[in-house]
Amino acid sequence: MAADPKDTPVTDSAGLLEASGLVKHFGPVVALRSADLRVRGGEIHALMGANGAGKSTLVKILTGALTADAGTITLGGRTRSFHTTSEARKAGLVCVYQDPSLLPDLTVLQNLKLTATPLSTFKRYLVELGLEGFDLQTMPRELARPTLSLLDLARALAIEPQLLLLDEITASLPADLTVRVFNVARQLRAEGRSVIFISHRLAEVSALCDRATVLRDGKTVGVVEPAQGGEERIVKLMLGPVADLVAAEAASPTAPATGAVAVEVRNLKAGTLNDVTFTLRFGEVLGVAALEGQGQQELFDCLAGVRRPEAGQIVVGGKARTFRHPADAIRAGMVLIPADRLQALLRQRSVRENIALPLVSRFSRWGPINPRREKRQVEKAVKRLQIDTRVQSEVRRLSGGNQQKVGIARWLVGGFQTLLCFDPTRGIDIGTKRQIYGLVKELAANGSAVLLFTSELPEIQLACNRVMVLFGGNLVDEMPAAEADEQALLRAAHGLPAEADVEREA
Amino acid sequence: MAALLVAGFALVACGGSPSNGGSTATKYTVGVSNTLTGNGWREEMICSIKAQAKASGVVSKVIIANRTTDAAGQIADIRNLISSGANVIVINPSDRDALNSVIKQATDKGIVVVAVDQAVSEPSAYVVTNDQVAYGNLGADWLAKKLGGKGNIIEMRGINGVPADTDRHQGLTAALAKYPNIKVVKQTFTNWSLDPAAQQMKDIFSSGIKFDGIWTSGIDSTVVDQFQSSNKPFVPIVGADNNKFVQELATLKDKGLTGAAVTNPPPIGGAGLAVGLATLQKSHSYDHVIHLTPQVWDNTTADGAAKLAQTYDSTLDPYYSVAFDVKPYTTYTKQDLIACQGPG
Amino acid sequence: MSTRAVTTVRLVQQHSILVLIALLVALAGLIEIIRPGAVNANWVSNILEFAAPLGILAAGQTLVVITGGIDLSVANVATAAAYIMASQAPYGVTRGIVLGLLVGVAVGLVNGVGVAVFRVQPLIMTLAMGLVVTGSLNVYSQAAIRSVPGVPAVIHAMGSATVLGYVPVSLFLWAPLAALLIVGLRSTGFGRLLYAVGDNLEATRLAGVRGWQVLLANYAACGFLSAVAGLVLAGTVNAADLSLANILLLPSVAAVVIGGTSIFGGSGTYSGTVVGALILTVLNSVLTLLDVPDAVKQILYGAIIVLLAAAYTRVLSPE
Amino acid sequence: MATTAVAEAPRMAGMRFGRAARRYGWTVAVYALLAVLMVTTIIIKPDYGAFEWNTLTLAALPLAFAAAAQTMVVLSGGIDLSVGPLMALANVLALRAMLGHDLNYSLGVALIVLLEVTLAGALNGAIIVLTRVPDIVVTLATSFIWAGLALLVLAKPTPGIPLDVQNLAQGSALSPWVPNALLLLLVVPLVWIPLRRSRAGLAIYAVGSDRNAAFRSGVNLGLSRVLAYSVGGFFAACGGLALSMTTGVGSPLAGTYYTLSAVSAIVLGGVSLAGGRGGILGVVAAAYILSLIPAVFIYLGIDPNYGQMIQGVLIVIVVMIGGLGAVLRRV
Repeated sequence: MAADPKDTPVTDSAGLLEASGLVKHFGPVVALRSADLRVRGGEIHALMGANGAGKSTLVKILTGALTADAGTITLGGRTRSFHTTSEARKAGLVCVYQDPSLLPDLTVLQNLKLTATPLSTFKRYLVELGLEGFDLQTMPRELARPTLSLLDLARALAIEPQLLLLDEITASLPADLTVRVFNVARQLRAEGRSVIFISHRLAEVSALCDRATVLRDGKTVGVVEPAQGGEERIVKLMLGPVADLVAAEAASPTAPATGAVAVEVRNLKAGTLNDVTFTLRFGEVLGVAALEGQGQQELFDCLAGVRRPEAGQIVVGGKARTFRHPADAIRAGMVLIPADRLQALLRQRSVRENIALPLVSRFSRWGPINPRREKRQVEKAVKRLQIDTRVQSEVRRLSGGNQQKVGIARWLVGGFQTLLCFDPTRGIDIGTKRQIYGLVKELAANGSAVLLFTSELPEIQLACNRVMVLFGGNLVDEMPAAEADEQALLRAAHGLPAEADVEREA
Repeated sequence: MAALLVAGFALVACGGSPSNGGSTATKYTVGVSNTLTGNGWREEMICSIKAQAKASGVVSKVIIANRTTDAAGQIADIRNLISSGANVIVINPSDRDALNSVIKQATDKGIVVVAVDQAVSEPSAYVVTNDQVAYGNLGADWLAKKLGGKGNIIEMRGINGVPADTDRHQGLTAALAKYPNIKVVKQTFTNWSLDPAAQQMKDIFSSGIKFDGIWTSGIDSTVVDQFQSSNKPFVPIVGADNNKFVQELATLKDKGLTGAAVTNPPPIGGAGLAVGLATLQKSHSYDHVIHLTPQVWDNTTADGAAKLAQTYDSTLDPYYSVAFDVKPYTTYTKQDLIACQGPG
Repeated sequence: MSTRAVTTVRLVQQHSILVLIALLVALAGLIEIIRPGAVNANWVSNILEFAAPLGILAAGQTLVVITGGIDLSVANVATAAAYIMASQAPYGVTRGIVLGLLVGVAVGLVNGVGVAVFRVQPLIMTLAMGLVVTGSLNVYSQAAIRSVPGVPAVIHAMGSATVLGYVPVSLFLWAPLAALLIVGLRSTGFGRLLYAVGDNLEATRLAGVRGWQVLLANYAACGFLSAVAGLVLAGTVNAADLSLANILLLPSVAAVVIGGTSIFGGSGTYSGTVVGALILTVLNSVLTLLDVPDAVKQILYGAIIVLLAAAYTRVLSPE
Repeated sequence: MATTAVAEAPRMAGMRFGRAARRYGWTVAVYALLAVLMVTTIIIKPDYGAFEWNTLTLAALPLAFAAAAQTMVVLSGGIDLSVGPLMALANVLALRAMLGHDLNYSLGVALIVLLEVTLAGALNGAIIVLTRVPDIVVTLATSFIWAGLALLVLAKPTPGIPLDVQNLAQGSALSPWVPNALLLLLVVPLVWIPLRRSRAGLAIYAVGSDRNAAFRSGVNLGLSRVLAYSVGGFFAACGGLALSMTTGVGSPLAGTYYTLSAVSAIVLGGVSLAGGRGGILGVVAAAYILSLIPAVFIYLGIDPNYGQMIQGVLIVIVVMIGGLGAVLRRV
């Protein structure tokens, strides 16, 4: 069973964890060339890097999920090499991932038993994370994702780890829950324990972390203190030579558009979504801001034909539509880019087949494919989105950003009028993120309509002309992007009366 | 404990055989248990039981338990037939010994149990079988004689581990012991399926194995077909009394096919029922064990050729046996068998 | 790992069929060692003849496995189609063939409805349909005992005749069918959708595909191909009995998997299945010619399949 | 997805019943179906008594064990096509060693046979884990291996299981209504319940449920899968011994028919073929249902060929009812 972490030798605050010269190959692919990471006792240390820089591999090696080909790891002064995750746990090193690792078909209690997690400490951390009174007989299958993340975190904390790794855990957490995670991390730091924090959100890193190690192409390229205006440096280090290019594209809020009406939503009701009415015009990017679970999922699902509304109308092209299947929505020109890219992609199939999928979706198109025409169309989309197709064979071998681009490229080929982007940049690095927002704006500029939900409030201004805020299933506010700074959005998203209104009128 | 057991049996005795006495005294219920489906021979056997039941005029109902299962499943089926009030149970046993205790239970209640096709070792049962050891023995003996006591033969068996296969192999081995110069150069298992038999035959052709005769455990006309489609000269072939093989023996003689059909009549089922009903009515007293010795129909003798030509039936399935009755036991007509209808 | 080794591994991975063909050649070599001279033109012709029904049966199975399913009723369907064809042939050969094929399509459609519309696990749906088909066939056979099931000459010729001495006629059916399937899977919309549905049903839904249509059509196609296989098999052995193709059920699955189609769906090729069917047929040939007790043969058969699959899995996924 | 973590906690209490219904509903339904079938049987056959009940328990015993074996493997996300041949192996090993010996010696033999076949099951699992070949292929291949071994052990069906051993399964020592076969079936819960509660048992569910999450939870994936196959081997051995006891013979082909029936039984019993979901109790009831149906057909005097059709249709209907929910939810 898990050893009491206090057994591990007391560390001098200079170096709790020292990993140096880590190398990892996967067959012909090099995931880590030479990664170094030094974490002091009592610090929150960020691990930064673009997608594919080697962060996940490094985390897996540290937690014993993978073994390095070369390099050394010392924890508390002792050289260690973990072969299983439970060995790492016993040494006080534990990781919480973006996708919660609770088993869906075991009750929470059984999950705890499986990992030999002490119940009393677990319950204590549940309280700290705001889940007091939680029923341990629940099955994770029945729970919402943010809850799962918190449970997973509490389970990790329950063994009182010396070093806690948080691998993009905030990517799928709403802002209010993120705050709780931060508080717990700071508390650990106060107790002299350490946290490795991985996130694509620079704001979070600078708010929380003492130092940041930046990886690029499997190598450690620098250690930065983000608090002292280090954000720019981190971005530069992460992106390398590309950084300047991205900086040049720096976005500015766009003025509201006045195109024809693309979609009119009238009194839409579905699940949490409660009586929402709005209009989306061609040529504009309409942002949706909301905390987790305020009805935005239902809104997008209804518009994309994934679920049926309980009441209300969706009017497209002047006609009220009933979508029984996504195919109906697609025929009306409405297409969805979901947050989880793997939900939309065929992982084992090639980039080309993935992008060309809408071309064969209808029964009437089941016949022979014109390979030349298909190739031309796919290549055009690939070029436009700058998809890295070095690994042509299977989509699962692409980085997250490139995968999301494939998901979008599909509709450039398939054709659409209204793009429904549901948190399309979740867990994607800054470079790709900006590219995607750039593309969204470009599509709107060329006459499409875009409805965009993002869980990263600061980025709404990057892409949108106009923002509407959902709270408790209702549309509570609507503002031009220029006014939608983070504070204003947060206040509205929490359902607070908007002082901003007063200022705006003034 | 003993008291409990006795009580249990008493209960069972009361509950088990409701229709034995009283109004149905003159009409009997017949139970049939068979454990291989999708097999022409077995289907024909069941039809013969139905036909005999109808022809006998004393049977009111035939209940058939027929599914592909093993001894354990057959035990359950027989027990259920006991529960259904059968007066005679005809079984094609899946095992010689495994059914003994359930058979004993049945005969203790006065039910007449007849094992057909294959034997059971329970002495209270009647056994009416085609003698499978003799089947192997007679066919192999004919083949060895035909080859003049010298030469290589191929033995194409059925399913490894099945009693009938083991018995036939035993008979064959015993017969060949008398012919030291006959050698089995290849032994295959056809699983009594057509496709493996066909491929095995063609593989043997192309491998250049020298052979002078073939003994088959019933997949016979498929072997003849392979000679024809490969344009190979015929060697003597031993098979069963399957309709198509009988036809081939009768008609391909001038193309050089010599062979013998060893009889293995499916109407053994009907014969078994006849024995069972006679025993029940006490109209005739039979021995508990009746072995039908197979006949060998040889297309090189006048008698054999005549028999072959006479029994071939163009209206019958190629892999059905040509034997439609087992005299003197069965009393139905060929039309009854083909109609495959029980009483009622 | 050196660059050259890497390139070789890549090459082999991208052309996994080469590995399979090498295995096939190795098995043929084994036969030649067991019995020198056994591997000749005649032998090759025999292998093709007996691989054809299995290959066609496994074609339907391949389509289903690509969509992440499995069809345990293929053998029952093949048997039923062959038996119905043979018993109806006296009333007209065409009628027999058409009815046989119709049975295949009908059973396939029912499987498809269960799997695609009612979301029943394919394994249990097809297992149960297998029972239904066999039971119905037995009932039919008793009703049809008065008509003689006879394999018409044209079917017999298709299943077992040869042209130019060595080329089996069934190859003229199987080869175009194989070409159609290989090309069709790669470059028709339907083929693409089979992979897509097998890879990620939810994703295909979001892309506007009505998955049930694809699955329904696919199971019907599988039923049709199974029926064709049954007819060819009846021709090969020149008879149709009530358990004709049952012995090919497990090989039909084995051929697909040995051929490199993932049992979890989303990837695979029919060319692999073709070689898989050939390998299994050659393996039968090896066992016929090997002079060891039958029990040992069964053990060898199992061991060789595991070794083949293991070698193949090792070479193709070095991670 | 619609609720936040905060909103979730207070609503929990009222959801318990619905949750229990969702989680155990299928098992309850299977037992209800069994009850309905039993009542129907008694209506059809008013003199249904201890003899018939004994018939049912005897017939269900080997199938229940085979289904338990399959359940273990399927829960871990695999499938075992060699359950039948493993039963045959246990069956012939038992005969070879028990022939001509007394009860105590035979019980010792039984333990050794259980161990041997458990190891054979473990070997199935080990091959799958080490070669990374899909379960269905490995067990398809090993089914030939075990069948061949069984034939090597015993070339043909042979009687000779000591009578005392046979009596362990046949007859009813306690009461006519408590057949010995029913008592033997207790092996299933005796193994299952402690296993289900242990970490090893949870790990078997874990690998079947989500391999990635199981790995991150520190579960040894390979070992857990091997364990599942081993316990599967153990239950298969129990099934083989049950056949020895009910038939008194050893047969190299014993058990052959149970592989696929076991798959029907587990699906009917509510075990998801995708792994990780379901339990063994429903499966036992399903084994009884599948053994009762042929009996009912015999009582009714139905043509057995129709019986086979009806059984297939019944299975289709039952599994379709499971899918009907999905259909309705989508519309």
